[in-house]
Amino acid sequence: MSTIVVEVMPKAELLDPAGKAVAGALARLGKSEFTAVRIGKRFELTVDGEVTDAVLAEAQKLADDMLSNSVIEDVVRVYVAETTAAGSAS
Amino acid sequence: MSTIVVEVMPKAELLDPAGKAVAGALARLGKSEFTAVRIGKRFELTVDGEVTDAVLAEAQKLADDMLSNSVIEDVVRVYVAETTAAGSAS
Amino acid sequence: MSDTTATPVPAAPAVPAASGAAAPGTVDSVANAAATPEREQPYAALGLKTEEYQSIRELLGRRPTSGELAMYSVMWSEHCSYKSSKVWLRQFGQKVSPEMTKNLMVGMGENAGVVDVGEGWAVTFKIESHNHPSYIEPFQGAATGVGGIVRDIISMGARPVAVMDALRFGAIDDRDTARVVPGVVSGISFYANCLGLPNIGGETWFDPIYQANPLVNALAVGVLRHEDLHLANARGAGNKVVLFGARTGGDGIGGASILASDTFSAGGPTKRPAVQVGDPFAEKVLIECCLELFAGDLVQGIQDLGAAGISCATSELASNGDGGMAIELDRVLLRDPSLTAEEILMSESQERMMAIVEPGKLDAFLAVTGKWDVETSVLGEVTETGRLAITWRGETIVDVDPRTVAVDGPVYDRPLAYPSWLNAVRANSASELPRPSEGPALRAQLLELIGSANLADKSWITDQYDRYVLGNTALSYPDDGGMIRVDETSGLGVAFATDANGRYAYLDPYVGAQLALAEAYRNVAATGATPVAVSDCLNFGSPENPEVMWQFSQAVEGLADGCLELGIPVTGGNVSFYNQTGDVPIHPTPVVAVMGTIDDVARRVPSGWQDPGDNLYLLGT
Amino acid sequence: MRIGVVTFPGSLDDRDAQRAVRRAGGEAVALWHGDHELQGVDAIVLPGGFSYGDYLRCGAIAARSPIMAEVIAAANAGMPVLGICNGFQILVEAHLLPGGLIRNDHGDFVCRDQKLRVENASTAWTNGFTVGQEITIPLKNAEGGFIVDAETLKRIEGEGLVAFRYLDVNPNGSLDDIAGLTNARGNVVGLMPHPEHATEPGFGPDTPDAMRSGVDGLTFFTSVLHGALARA
Ligand SMILES: Nc1ncnc2c1ncn2[C@@H]1O[C@H](COP(=O)(O)OP(=O)(O)O)[C@@H](O)[C@H]1O
Repeated sequence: MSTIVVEVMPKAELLDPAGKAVAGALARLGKSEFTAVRIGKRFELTVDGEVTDAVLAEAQKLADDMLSNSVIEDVVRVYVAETTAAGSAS
Repeated sequence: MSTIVVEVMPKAELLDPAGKAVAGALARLGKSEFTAVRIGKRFELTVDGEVTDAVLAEAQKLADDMLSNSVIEDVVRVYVAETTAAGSAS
Repeated sequence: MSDTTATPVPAAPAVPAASGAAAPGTVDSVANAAATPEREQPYAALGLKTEEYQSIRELLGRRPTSGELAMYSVMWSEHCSYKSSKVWLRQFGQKVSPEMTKNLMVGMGENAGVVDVGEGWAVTFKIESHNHPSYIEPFQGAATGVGGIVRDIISMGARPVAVMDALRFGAIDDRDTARVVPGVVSGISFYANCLGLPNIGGETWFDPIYQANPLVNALAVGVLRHEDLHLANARGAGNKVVLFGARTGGDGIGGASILASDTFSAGGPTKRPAVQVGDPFAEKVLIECCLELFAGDLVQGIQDLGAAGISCATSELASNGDGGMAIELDRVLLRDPSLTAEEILMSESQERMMAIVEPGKLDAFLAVTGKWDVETSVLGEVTETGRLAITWRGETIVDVDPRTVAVDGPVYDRPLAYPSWLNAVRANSASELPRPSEGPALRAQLLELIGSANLADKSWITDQYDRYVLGNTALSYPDDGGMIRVDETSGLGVAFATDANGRYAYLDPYVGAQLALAEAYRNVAATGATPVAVSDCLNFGSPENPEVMWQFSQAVEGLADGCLELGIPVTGGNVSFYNQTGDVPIHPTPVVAVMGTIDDVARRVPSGWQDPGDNLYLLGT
Repeated sequence: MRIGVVTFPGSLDDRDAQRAVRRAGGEAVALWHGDHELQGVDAIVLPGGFSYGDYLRCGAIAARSPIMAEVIAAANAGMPVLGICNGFQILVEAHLLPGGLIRNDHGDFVCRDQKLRVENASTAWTNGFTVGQEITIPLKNAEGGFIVDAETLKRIEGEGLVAFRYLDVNPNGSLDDIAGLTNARGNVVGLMPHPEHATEPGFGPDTPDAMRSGVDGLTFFTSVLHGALARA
């Protein structure tokens, strides 16, 4: 069993109200070392067996077509996770 | 300017309804190579200047206390992103 | 038995049964239990008292298997068995006149009461608590509270049409309140809005006594035609026992029994999480699926899975039926293949239902669940044995008389004590307080009143609830009661209000309960509806504290007497004990929900001014 | 005139949309997300709700369901399509309308009687209004914030594709107070507020005249009926 990780973030030039809200909360808590926050998504896709190039390409396509909306989001990265002994992606 | 990435995933033992819904949609679309999907969050925290050990520790604490809900989520990873020329985390 | 997993399911493929954790030979079968009578069992960690464990051994004539112990422990918990409240709740069935019950199609004891409202329509409603989970994880706790009460309504054969929420929180300026309130409100908002159920009212109250023990009581209303009434019973040997809805996972194992029968610190029996995660989408699909099953006359009996999960559904269905039941537990579709048999029996995974289906209708049943992408598995069938028999990995792990699990659990007539502090509290009356008569002092007092959290505008909460969906909401926020149109042609409708005042009940639980009843009754009457029925959620401290038990007995008596006086029956409700922080119980808080009927919602009376020039009258004393 | 209302798993206001169609004098036809069949309808409503639980992104999974292939083809051929709330989100995810709809800027679900200004009265669903008309329509959603890149926003505004704008209160942080959009052809309209909940006196938004008496939403449905008559 393998895991493919897909990372999606809101487009940099667009509003991310959720990120802004967290940044505001941080500022109120006095955590001024963090000047901005953006919140995106992290998908873990489970694949039975090995991840072939074809499956990875399929995941990339999926990331572009369905897991993200290209009008408002960017796919940051698609990669095969190294699985730890516990089987969870790290 | 640097970016710290915080990755949060729903706890493996708990239901992830969003992941389940996406897995269902994939199956209906005939993408049977992906047998399960889990959806978590990916935060990008912007730090002005270098990320010191202290700031990274602060981010780790924040990840545990505020960016995740330890009852239902796990913090997968907290790390400093290598910034590309474009300034976005990769 | 024919093939079981019929639905072409999109999500993860069915987990092969043999991949579970328990290796062959480690199953604690009935034969094994008989052969190893002296094995020590963790009954105390599961919340059973020594005497209770002994009586299980006597009932079975041997030690229970670990699966049986799991079942008895959850079903004999306070939460599921009502063992401390039963002797008092009987009054609700006894203090009634024939007039009061003539429109009751289903009374106390079923998943929810059902009232004939005329024109061939019936309405079912019930209020229930999800207090402890909502403190631990406010969002999911409150959300799954709504989910659970809505499943009670579906299992009567009704379409859910509205919800209400009665909330009590700690001090508004306590830091933890800022965690609990938004979480609870957004949990209720999320789950009910996603189900497409209008929120037609509720209450919000702040008092430090609820600081570490907020009360989250949710009410759901359902509407059905008389002929659609369904009950939770397993009749007819050979009929299939079908589990459908979400897969079974490790959620909330030990949740109900441990959470609802002891304080939080006493960790669960396993490392499994004590919270459940709700999936309102799955529940919405389940609702539509069930309604289509009812419309097709495809289910003979049905039961929702709430606290105590499969333990509860199988034992209650079998107890209410005319025979027994045989189940292969391996057929339960799992989300987590590592679950043990005991955990599967106790799991509180949400959004599941169990139905009894005639074999000839099974294909049609599976076609409907398939249409809605609802995963379905035939677990077994109704038998003539009078026993509930469950196998796992080919061995019998449960063989019990289902009534001993679900009906004939322990009953306690617990000691009562008049509270030692009560006279002092009563003597400390408001009439002793200074009465300002000067302008500035009056002004300050008025400002304090206006600024108090309990009198403040509640629209921050109610604006997060959808009051429009379904298009039948005749009254909701900010009216005194909520009102729903039942029949679009005639305008027939029903109205609801929930009320309670923990401070009154603290001073006098008997009168306090009656005041709550009277207030809800008035609120319903003020909408133009005629009050016809009551549901209640009795939130109290530990029943093992004689003073709390006295409060409880008084409140029940007050409510029962009040209902008899007003001529409306209690159709069902919920008891929530162990609401306390350390040794300090909450104020006794009997939340009373009253339902009324109105023959045409066009005649409803909103609470706002309607037209300029109207006269104002003050009625009453 | 037959107006189809698509039910997805998780649709909530589908029967309400059907009721609104009937109140306007049309025939409501229930369509199922899993079919590839539009049953010869003359117009389509994508109703409100939480299709597929709103998981992934609102409307994202529904936009990929079987019937949407037919809906997209019909829309491109000129059939009137109205997307209400979740239906609007589905239209955006299907790229029939531009931009995206994200979490409300305040983070919460909001239910309110929302005042709107009609900005485009020449679409299939708004021709019964006049430009500048102020109407009140219930709004109820958690993810109604309209966003789009600056260039597209300019185009949307320049081409008059804004159908409705929020008045008095911007309830979700939408750019330019945008509450609803039309495509250039005027047959596809999407908006976050719920016109179907302002079609029956007694069950609609409050008006200055009487509580719950607002019926401004009826005009959406009569517009499409009259438009069809005019074309016939
Ligand atoms: N938690 C809640 N959920 C739904 N409605 C609520 C809630 N809290 C208050 N309300 C509604 O707000 C309105 C005002 O409530 P409240 O302040 O208790 O006024 P009153 O004391 O006049 O009943 C009522 O319509 C009530 O149903």
